[in-house]
Order: sequence, then C-alpha cells, then structure tokens
Amino acid sequence: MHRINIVSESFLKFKTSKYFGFLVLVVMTLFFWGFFRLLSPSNFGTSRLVISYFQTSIQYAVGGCGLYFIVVMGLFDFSVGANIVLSSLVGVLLSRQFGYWGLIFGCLLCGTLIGAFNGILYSRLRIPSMIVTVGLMLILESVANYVVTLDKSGFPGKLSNSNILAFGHAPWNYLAAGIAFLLMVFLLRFTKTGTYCNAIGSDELVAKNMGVNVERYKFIGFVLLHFFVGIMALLTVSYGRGMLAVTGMSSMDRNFKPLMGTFFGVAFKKYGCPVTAIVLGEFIIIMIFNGLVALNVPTTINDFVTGAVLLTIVSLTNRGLKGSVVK
Amino acid sequence: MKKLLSVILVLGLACTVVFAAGNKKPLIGVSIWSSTDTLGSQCKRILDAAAQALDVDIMYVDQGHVSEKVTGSAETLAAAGCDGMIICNSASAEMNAVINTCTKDKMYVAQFFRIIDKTANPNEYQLACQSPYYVGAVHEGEIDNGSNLIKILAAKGCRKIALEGWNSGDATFLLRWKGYKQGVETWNKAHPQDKAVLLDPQYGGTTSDTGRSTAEAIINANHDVDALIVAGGGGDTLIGALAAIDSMGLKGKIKVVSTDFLADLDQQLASGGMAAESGGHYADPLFAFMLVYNAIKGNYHKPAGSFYEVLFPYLYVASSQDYDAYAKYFVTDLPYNAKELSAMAKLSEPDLAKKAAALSIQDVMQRRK
Amino acid sequence: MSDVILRSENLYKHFGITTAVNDVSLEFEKGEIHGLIGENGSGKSTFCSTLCGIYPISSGRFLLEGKELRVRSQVEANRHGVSIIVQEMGTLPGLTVAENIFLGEEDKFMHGVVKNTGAMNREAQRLLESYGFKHIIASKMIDNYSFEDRKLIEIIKATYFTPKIVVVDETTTALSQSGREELFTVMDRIKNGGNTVIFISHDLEEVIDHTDRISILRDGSLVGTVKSSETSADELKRLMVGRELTNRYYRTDYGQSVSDEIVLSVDNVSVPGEIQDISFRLHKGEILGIGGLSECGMHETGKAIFGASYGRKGSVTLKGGYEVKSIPGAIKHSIAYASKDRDTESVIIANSIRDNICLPSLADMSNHALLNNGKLDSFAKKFAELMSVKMTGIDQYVSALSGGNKQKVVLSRWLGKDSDILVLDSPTRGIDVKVKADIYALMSELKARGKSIIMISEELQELLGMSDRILIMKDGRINGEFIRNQNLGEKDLITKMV
Amino acid sequence: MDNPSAAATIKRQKTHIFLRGLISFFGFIGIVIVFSILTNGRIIRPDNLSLMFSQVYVLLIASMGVFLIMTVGGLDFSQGSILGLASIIFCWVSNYSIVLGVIAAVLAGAAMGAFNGFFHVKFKIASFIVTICTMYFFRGLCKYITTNGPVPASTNVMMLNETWFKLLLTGIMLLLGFIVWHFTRVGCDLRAIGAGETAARFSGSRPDLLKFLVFMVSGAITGFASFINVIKVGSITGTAGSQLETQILIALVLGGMPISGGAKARFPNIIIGTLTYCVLEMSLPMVFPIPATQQLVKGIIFLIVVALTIDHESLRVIK
Repeated sequence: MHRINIVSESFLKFKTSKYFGFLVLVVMTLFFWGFFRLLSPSNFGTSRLVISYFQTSIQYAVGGCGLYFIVVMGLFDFSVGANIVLSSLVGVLLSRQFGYWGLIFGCLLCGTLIGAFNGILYSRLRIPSMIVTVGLMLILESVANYVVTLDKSGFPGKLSNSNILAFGHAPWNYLAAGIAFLLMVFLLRFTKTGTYCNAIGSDELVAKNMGVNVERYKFIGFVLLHFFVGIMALLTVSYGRGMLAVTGMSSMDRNFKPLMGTFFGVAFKKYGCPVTAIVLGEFIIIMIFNGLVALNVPTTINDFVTGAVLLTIVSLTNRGLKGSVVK
Repeated sequence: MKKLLSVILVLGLACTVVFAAGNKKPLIGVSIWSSTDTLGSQCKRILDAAAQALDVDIMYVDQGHVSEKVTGSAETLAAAGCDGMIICNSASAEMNAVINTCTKDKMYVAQFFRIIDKTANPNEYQLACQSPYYVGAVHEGEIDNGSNLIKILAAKGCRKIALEGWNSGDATFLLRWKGYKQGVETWNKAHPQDKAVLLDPQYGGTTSDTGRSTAEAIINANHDVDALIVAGGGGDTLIGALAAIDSMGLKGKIKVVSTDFLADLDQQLASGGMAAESGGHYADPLFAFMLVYNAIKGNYHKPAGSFYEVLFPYLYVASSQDYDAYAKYFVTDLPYNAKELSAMAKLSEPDLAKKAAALSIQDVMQRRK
Repeated sequence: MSDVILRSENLYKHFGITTAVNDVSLEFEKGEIHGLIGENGSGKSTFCSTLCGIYPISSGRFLLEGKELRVRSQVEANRHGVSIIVQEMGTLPGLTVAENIFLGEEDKFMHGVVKNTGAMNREAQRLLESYGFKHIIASKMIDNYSFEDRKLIEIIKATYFTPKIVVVDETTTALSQSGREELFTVMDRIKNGGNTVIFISHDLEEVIDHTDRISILRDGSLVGTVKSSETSADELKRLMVGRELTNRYYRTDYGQSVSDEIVLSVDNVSVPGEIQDISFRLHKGEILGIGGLSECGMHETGKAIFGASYGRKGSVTLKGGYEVKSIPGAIKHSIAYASKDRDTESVIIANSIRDNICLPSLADMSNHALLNNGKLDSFAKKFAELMSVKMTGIDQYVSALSGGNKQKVVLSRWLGKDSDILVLDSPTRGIDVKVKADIYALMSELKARGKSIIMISEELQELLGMSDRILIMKDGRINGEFIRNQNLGEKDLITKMV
Repeated sequence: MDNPSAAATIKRQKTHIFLRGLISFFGFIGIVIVFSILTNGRIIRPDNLSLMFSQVYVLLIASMGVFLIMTVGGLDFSQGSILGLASIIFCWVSNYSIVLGVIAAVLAGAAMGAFNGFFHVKFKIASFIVTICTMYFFRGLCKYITTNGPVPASTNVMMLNETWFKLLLTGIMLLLGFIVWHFTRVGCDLRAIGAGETAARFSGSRPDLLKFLVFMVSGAITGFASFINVIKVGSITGTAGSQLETQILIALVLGGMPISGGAKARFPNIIIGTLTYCVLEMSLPMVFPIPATQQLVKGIIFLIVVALTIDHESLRVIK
C-alpha cells in the first residue's frame, strides 16, 4: 500500500517534469513511424528516408516557432504566408547583386520589417489581429507581384543560379534551422520576452497589473514572429529553388502548415518543451504525408488525414475546463 | 493613423482616374488561372503585345481555377463591358454558365488551352455550337502529347514512370494522364517482354516547394523509378521536382519530362536534369485572342451549329541546342512581332488555324531570316 | 520599539455614494504585526487596497516613514516597499514558479537582454527553501501545483524583497492548518526583521494569538485599537458590533407567523470543495436569510439551489415535486437568482437593458416561437420603470449604469418573470442607501404577495432586519439557525460565524 | 448616478451606437459612389446589377451562417471546405432528384457543422482551432473524391441557372434568416451569449447547446448555398469553395460586424457587407487591369473601412 503510494507519488513527480512531455512526443513520433513502417516496410522510414523527411519538415517548424509567440498571446496572423512569399522574392532579388548576403538579409530583413509594420498597424489601429492581418495579407501578396517584375534576370523569382542553393540542402539548411530553434529556446528561457508573452497569454490584465508593458510585448511578438518567418522564407525559397508570386489569397495555405506545429507547441507548453513539440510535430505531419505516398494513397487524401490527426491531438491536449468560456 | 490611411486611399484612387479615362477601343477580357506564374506571365506577355499591336484594350481576371471564380470571372468581365473574352476554365461544365453569360451580354468568348469534350460534356458542347457568341477553342493535342512524352521516355529506356500532377481533377491534367496511359499501353503492346509501368499520380500543387516535397515523397516511396513526368502546373512544380532529384543526387538517373518550359531549360538539358520538354504553348492564347478579335470586328462568322477549333502544336525540345533556338525566338523575343501580329489579325479563320499549326522554332527562324 | 513607520491621516474612500472608508487615522509601528478586524464590508480590505494603490484614495493620505505615499499600482507599491497578499488568486498559469515570483522584477537577473534563468531558478529555489517550502521546485510550471502551494508562492512573491509593510488580506481562509503555520512563521520573520505586517482575518483567536495590536473597523470608521495581550475574542466581537441599528428602512414587524407551506426543500446538497450536506426548507412568503463569512459557502449554496453549480450532489425540490437540475429548469419553475458577482453573472454588461430584462421571459412572450418585438419593448419599459431604473431608454447599455441601477435591472428582470422563489445573493452589495431602501421595500412587498425569498448576505444588520429566519454557515456547513425577534443581535450571529 | 457627466456619457454612447449602426452603410454608399465615378457609372448600370447579384448569392447565404457563429463570438474557417463537400454530395444525389439533392446537401452541411460544434463545445477547444483542423479534414475528402475528375451534376440543374430563381432562393433564405433573427428568441439569446456567456447562462439561455446548434445551422445554410453554387458551376473540382471562409470574414467585417460578436451584431451587417465586397470584386477589375493592383487597392480599402468603422468600446482586450 505504502509502496504504491510512493510509486504513484514519484510518477506524479515525473508526470509534471518536462521529461514527461518529451517522452510523450517521442512515443507519438515512434508510433506514427512504426505504424507506416509496418504497413510498408520496403519503402518507408529507413534512416535515409527519415532524414529526408526531417529535412522537409524543419522549414515549417521554423515558422511554427515564430507563430508560437503570437498564438500564445491569443492573437493570430494571417499574413505569414504572404510574408513568406514577399520576403523570399526580396531575398531572391537582392541575391542577384549580393549573392548569399543578399539572399539572407533580404529574407530576414524584409520579414522583420513587415513584422514591425504589422505590429504598429495592430497597436495603432487597435483592430483585432485576425482582421488587420487579413488586410495585410491582401496587400503583401500584391506587393510581391510588383517585386517580381523588378527581377529582370529572366528567371523572375527563381534561384536558377546553382551556386546559391546551399540553404536548400544539408548541412546549411540544418544550420539555419538549428540556429532558429536555439534562438527560440533562448528567447523563451533566457529573455523576458518568453515569460511576458506567456503571462499576457494567460491573463492580460493581471500581467498589466504586475507591470508588464502589454502593448510593447505584443509588438515584439509580431516582430519576432516575422523574423522567424524570414528564416522560414530563406529555407523555403532555397528548398523550392524559387518562389511563386500569387494573388487571390492563395498564400493563405502557407499559414497553416507552420500553425500545426504551433498547435503542438501550445499543447505541450505546460510540460515546458514547446520547441521540441513544434519540431517533432511538424516532423510527424511530414512523416504522415510521406507514409501515405509510400502506401500509394493519393496525396489528395493527405489533408484529410492531417486534419484528423491534428484534431485528435488538439482535443486530447488543448481541452478547456468545464464551465470555462471558450470562444 | 486613420488620417494617414485615408490619404493613402485618396492617392490610390486618384491614380486610378488615369486608368478610368473613358475609351472607345474594343475591350477584350482574359480569364486566366494566374497571370503571374511562369506560364501565366508568358501568356500575359504575348497577349499584351498583341493588344498593343491591334490597338485593343485588354484586362485580366485571375480565377485560380476555382470553379465558382471561373464562372464569376465571366460575369465580372461582362460587367466591365468587355466586347469579348478568352478563358482558360478548369472543368468543362463551367463553360455552361460562362457561355450563357456571354450570350446574354453579347460578349464573344473563346477558350484557350481547353476545349469542351464532345462525348464527356455533350450538353455544354451543344450549347457552345448553338451560341452565336462562342467563337471557338484553341487547344493542344494533350493526349498525343502525353503519349509522345511516354514514347520519348520509353525510348530512353525508362520502365518505371512516376507521375506528378498539380491539382487533382484538372481537365488538362486528366487529358494528359489519359495520354500517358495510352502511351504506356501502346509501348507494352509493342514490347510485351519488357513492359513499362506508370505509377498513380501524386499532386504537387503549383508552387516549387510543394512540388519538391511531393517529388521527394514519390521517389522515397519508390526508389526504383527511372522517370518522372511533371504533368504541368505552370513550371514551378517542375522546378521543385528538379530540385528534389538534384538534391537526392539522382540527376540524370531519373529522367524528367514535362509540359512546361523552364527559363533555364538549356542548363537542365545540358546537365541531364531534364530528358525532354514539350511546351512553348504560351502562344496558344494568342490565337484565341485573334478569334475573338475578328469576331468582334465582324470578320469571322462562326459556322452554324459548330465552332472554330484551332489545334495548337506542342514544341518538343530534347537538346540544349534546340533550346537555345527556342530561347532566342520564344523567351528573349516573341515568336511574332507587331507587324506579323497585325498581319495575322487579317487572316481568315482557316489560315489562322494553319498559321497556328505551322508554328515551330524553324518557322520562326525562317521568318526572322 | 514604538516608532511609527506608516500612518494614515483622515483617510476617506467613497464608492459612488457609499463611504467605504470613513476618516480613518491609524498608526502602524515598526516591527509589529497589526491585526485589522471588522465584519464584512467594514472597510478593512478597502483600506488596505487604497494603501497598495489598487483603489485611488478619495481624500486623506498615507505617510510612510514620514513621507507621503501615493501609488497608482501594485508594482509601484512594491517599489516603495509595500506589498499585499490578496484573497483571490494572484499567480499566472503557463509560467514557471520562478517566473511567477520574479514577474516584473526580472531586471536583477538581466545582463542586457540576456536573462540568467539558471541564477533566477536558483534564487527562487533558495527562497523557497529559506521559507521552508522544499516540496516546490522553482523551475516547474506553476500549473502543476495546488491552490494552496500557489498561495505559498504568492507569499514569497510578496515578501522576498523584505518590504517594510506586508498586508495579509484574509489569506488564511485559503490555507490548511499547516499552510497557516507556514504563513505565521513568515509573518514572525518579517516582524523580527523590524518590518510590519498588517494582518486581516475573520478568525479572532488567530488574530489574538499572532498580533501585537488589533484595530477594529466598523462601517468604514475606526472603532479603536487594543493590545492583543489585553483583549479577548468576546471583547473584540463587542467592538465589532455594538452599532445602533439604523433600521428605519428595514422591516418593523415582528413575531408574525410564516405559513408552514413548504415551497422549496433542499436536501443534503453538496458541491465538491464548496459546500457539504446542506439541508433546509423554505416556506411560502418567507424571507430566509443566509449569512456567514465570504468563503463560508453561502454564495455557492445560492448557485446550487438555482441549478448553476457543477458537480452538485443532493436534491433541490419544489412544492410540485419538481427537482431543480438546470438553470433553465429552475427559471421555468419560477426560481429567480441574483448573483453577488453582478457584472459577470447577473447582467450582461455589453448588452441593452431591454435584452437584459427580457431574456428570461422570452419563452413566455413568444407564441409559436414567434416574438413580438413591440411587446418586448413595452415589457422591458414597464418593469424598468416599475423599478424606476435611471436610464436614457431601454436601448441603453447596462455598462453605463451604476451598481444600484444594474441591480434594479436584475430585479425588474425577475419581477417581469414573476418568479415565486427569489434567491438574492448580496442584493445590496455596493449600493447606495436610497436604492437599498427601495430594494428592502420591494422585498417586503414580495413577501406580502406570498413570494418566498432567500437572501444571502454578508451584512448582518440586513439579515437581522429583513429575515424571518437566519441560517449561519461556516466552512461549507450550516452552523446555526435563528428565528426573527427583536432581541436577536449581531453578536449572536458572529459567534456562529467565526 | 444622475450626475451630469454620467448623463453626458450616456448621451454620447447613445449617439455613438446610432452612428455605428449606419457607418458601415455609409462606407458602402461611399464605395459605390467612388467606383461609379471611376467606372463612369458602369457598375450601377441596371444590366450589370444582375451580373453583380449572381456573385452575391452564395456569399450572402453562407455569410448568414457565419454571422450567427460570429455573434456568439466564434469563428469558422471550414466554410469553404463545407461548401465544396456539400456541393459534391448535391451533385451525386441530383442525378436522382434535385429536391433530394438539396435536402442531402443541407443534411451533409448540417452534419459537418455539427462535427465542428461537437468538438468546439464538448472539448472546449477554441472554435478557430477546431475549424482550421476541419478545414483540412473536409478539403481532403473533397480533393480525394475529385481525384479522377470533376463531379458533374445532373444536367437539368443547369436549367435552373436563372437570375430570378437564384434571386428568389436567396430572398427566401434572407427572409427566413431575418424572421428567425428578429422574431424568435434566437437573436436575443445569441447576442446575449456573445456579450457575456456566463451572465447569459444565469439568465436561462443554454450557451453550450446553442453554440452547437449555431455551428450545425450554419453548416446547413452553407449546404443550401452549395445548391446555388452548383447551379452556377455545374460540376465540382477539388478546389471548389476555396477561400470562401476568408471572403465571408472580409465581407462581414466590411459590413460592420464586430469580430468579438455580442450585442452589436446586426442583421444588416450581412447584406451591407456582402454587397460591399461584391461591388469591390466587380469594379476593381474595371478600374485596374492588373490583378495585383486590384488586390492592393482591395486590401487598402478593407483596412481603411475597418479602421473607420471598428468599435473599440466593445473590446476591452484586443486579441
């Protein structure tokens, strides 16, 4: 009897430690891996393939990290996709003159500036983030189309020159993503920003009363988000060797892949390992995609499965309390 | 802040007055999936040239091949007072609403890259025949094109062929897919001892990163494929697919064919990234444009109970030399200059069709001599 | 050791017309634990809130070490060395323990933008251990800890920077015995550090045992200050009460019998963590008062009767034999409820008076599910005017109304519904004398019309003045019952409350 | 209190509410005027109105559903996918009977809406998270079904492609919506829940039940809209209805709908909003020949209209 108590005690202790969340994530990853591995052992989940899945997933994970800052505060940003497109194109444009530096700084700087712009507009106009970013999404998308026309290289928006593609493959894409993840961990653990974003998220008014400058940190949140989006743009454009300027809100689709990772992150926040959750979450999603192809299921069903998996995970982890008001 | 925004608005609208200046020129609308992607921008380029040469006003509506937007675009153009429009629809059934709109608003219409399938959509076909405003359709022999590509691949010794499309259920893709299947059948009939297989298609969207991830998934799932068909998607899908193969170090091992020309095709062909390309079809809308233009001018009177059908040839490029020529006359330059364009506008419909059929790299070379 | 550290001079605090703090001049000495007692609404919490900048001062001033102290927020107060441990939750979920402790005070760990989290956690852990809360780990998410542990963490947050003044506001009610001991050791430590604790509690024994001096407030004004060593619980009780009953607006009738027709019977109702095994009967035309300390569970009892509390056990049965299980059911069978938390549970702040009044009665006013808006307007108008709500029109938003008028809106809503059983939780809380009088008059009238009322109140003289019968609750149970009569005094009630 | 300042604030609030009711309407009028000038009065030519309308129908009907959801403070991003899937189901059934088809589509829509509502209410997950998940969920099915080609509707469906018919259906739906909103307790209850869920609960309305129903109903409404969608389109591809949710959001916001829902939700928001949106959609291409420019201007106008019409009082904490 007493022993059992001790056991349950120590289990409880463990259950609340960050290792528990980490364990759950690893188990989930292994589960999906094993699932598809069993169904199609021949062409899924060998070490080589797993690596290639991971390579694909990291770019979305970077975006997911950025979105975490905003989503955790209860805000949202629809202009992420549009910013990816615009920043990439600016990066490509600058890379024509300045090579890698142009590419890198084009993406990161443009991304961050847009973030600042969003933040200012949000706090100045005092419009809910969801609305203001929809408007910005429309604007950024069309601006991207003008940027393309500035590209006179004959390959508008494409990284045709094969010696500027380093970030499209190992090791440089890992390096960039790795830096992003470390930065994320750093921001969350070793700066006020992470703390304050969480505080604002859990109760804006109390946080204000504790002396948190809410407006300021929401702004910072936007800037950080779009800085990470800049990194994601760098990875995406290198990965796809080019970017396509779109119209008609089609950039919206780009919002959601990173967002899935963010959902994971938010879900595992209470275990104190959001970044791991984001990275592994995106990895799981990409793995599902590849698994389906391996099973020769048309990728058209992919969205269906992704949606189902997300919904399950969210409803297992993100539940509200009874009687709590959820909008 | 609000003040500032209002100022922006006023400025924005002020500059519009320039556009808004009233005009009596004929106005032709273009309903296209996207006027900004690789293929779409090429189409826009040649259409703008034609419009300028013929002193016609031209306006674009992007409908992203979303059915309701396609039918909507026709209404938008009609409302804008277009005298005629050319459209690249996504499913044939949409043409029903489109043609009705055009008939009601006396706006001539011609399809490009598309034609209504007589057997699959008999009603739409009938409607098209009856409507005095449906001028005709310009389209490629998608099926032949499909089987041609397979022939090329098979000849290069490919036996396991993967297929990457863009959006599921797209009319053109379905035709090309049919073509590939036919090609494989004919080959297997001819060589029962070494058959070729065509995998089911996966869909890579129209952007290069999705194109790459899908291609990677395909190749990861079937490491023994020796050929990949990127059926289309405007070029970016192909770029992505090539990136995938390149990064997996399979360049040249997996032969890639596609129906979208790339800006850097020469390098790709030289480096073995690409096996062969059919394409150059961006001039297709030009002929649809000509049909409508002449219909508006009253030069063409469409045959009763039927409509004009212009078959547009694919250009095939299998070597970097071919491509250099193509690049010279089709990329840096347009296949028709202003003079030729205005001349073309005066042709009778059959001659126009001939002109279209005759278009090839050599053809342009001769004209440029 | 009798040198004054904090002094309040002629301090006033008004809420609208009500005066919560009335000309209080108090002195707190260095290194003392100063008890502050008084029954609910006597203004002790308000007094401390003005000290900590939660409410602005109406007039008068605080002098901290001779210098005037005027703060606008808790943070500012902390900077001046004044901190408060409040009744309700003051920690933020989603943050680690350490982050919570140092929220807003990270600067001492910042090197430029870099926060030395390791040092912060170590510091927090050191504090936790120095306070003797070894079972709490600084680096963990606060979500993992119980309500009580979070309170302890709050205590650290409020005291680690050795403030000159620490206000402990009814914190003990949230703590178990062991928790209380922890708190008292902390208080003693602060005292021995030459600083001052202001200790607010309802538990008189506790106050006497752990304070040096005790000040008694009544109706916002200071009754007196006594040495803890020289006083007794009974004396304190006497001082707390002993008010001449200003009963001109209460009922004056006594000894008239209530009909013994039972309209509502509550049997063994329990709500986990709130109330245990409550049973009583309500008669036709009876005003049943329920009193006690704020956390004694009386408010939850009201909710439970109305079918609003989650996980309720036991049964609430009406005359007809109907068992109340849900709010709509309760309303349908003509039970009305006015919550203590008026702004979130009674009126819909961001909505029009019209909608607020009509909402419960919509079902009655619609024939074949069709509403007649004209009817709604006239309905709302009629009852709003019956209650003489001060408004520009029924389209006005409730948010623009004063507390009293909000309560009037609530009551006119239930008048319109013509409910037979009214559960009124703190009906006159924060309401000026005039509206109070109206409400009492209304209650008497309703009683006369044979309606039954359950009045849950923290104001003793209100209970004495209005109820036919009074139930006193303590720690979630019924602890005493009194029948209306003249010589029933607040003292009798308080003995059962604390 | 009856001191003058309070009275003044009350006055101000009254006039403010009154103006807010109209400001989005002014916005609409303003946009119409500006663009009739820019297009030399082309957009207000009578023969263009029917064209204009034929783009309104689907958006208008679908917006009604989302209007209800937003009134209780929720959001729905799965609308487009619901439209697509419901359309497919209609196409299938229409080959047997069009009436059955409509019923099937409505039921399917209701089912999908109920699915959203269930997860939102039962598990207390924020509606926008749930609907983003289900957006993928339904869209996936939609694409999967259309893998081998568009799903064609029965050919007699196209016969119904008459302005008067579509106008009639939309009119009926609007009328129904208006009646339900104004002459049943639904409107009152939903506004109350949006304004203050707890208080509404204590006033006898059933937030959880109503929220669930609202999602279901809005699904059903979109299901009905899919009927008109198919009438216009004739066959359904995998992309059918993409971005409808965003169009609805933009339209409603343009119509003055407070995104946090609550008491300030007014039925005309739907009509004004969708009309404004469609006027923009129609007239921008006339004025600007290049799609990119069209969208740029659309974005700017959207932001300005919102900035001018947004109501800060009702949002204490801006999310």
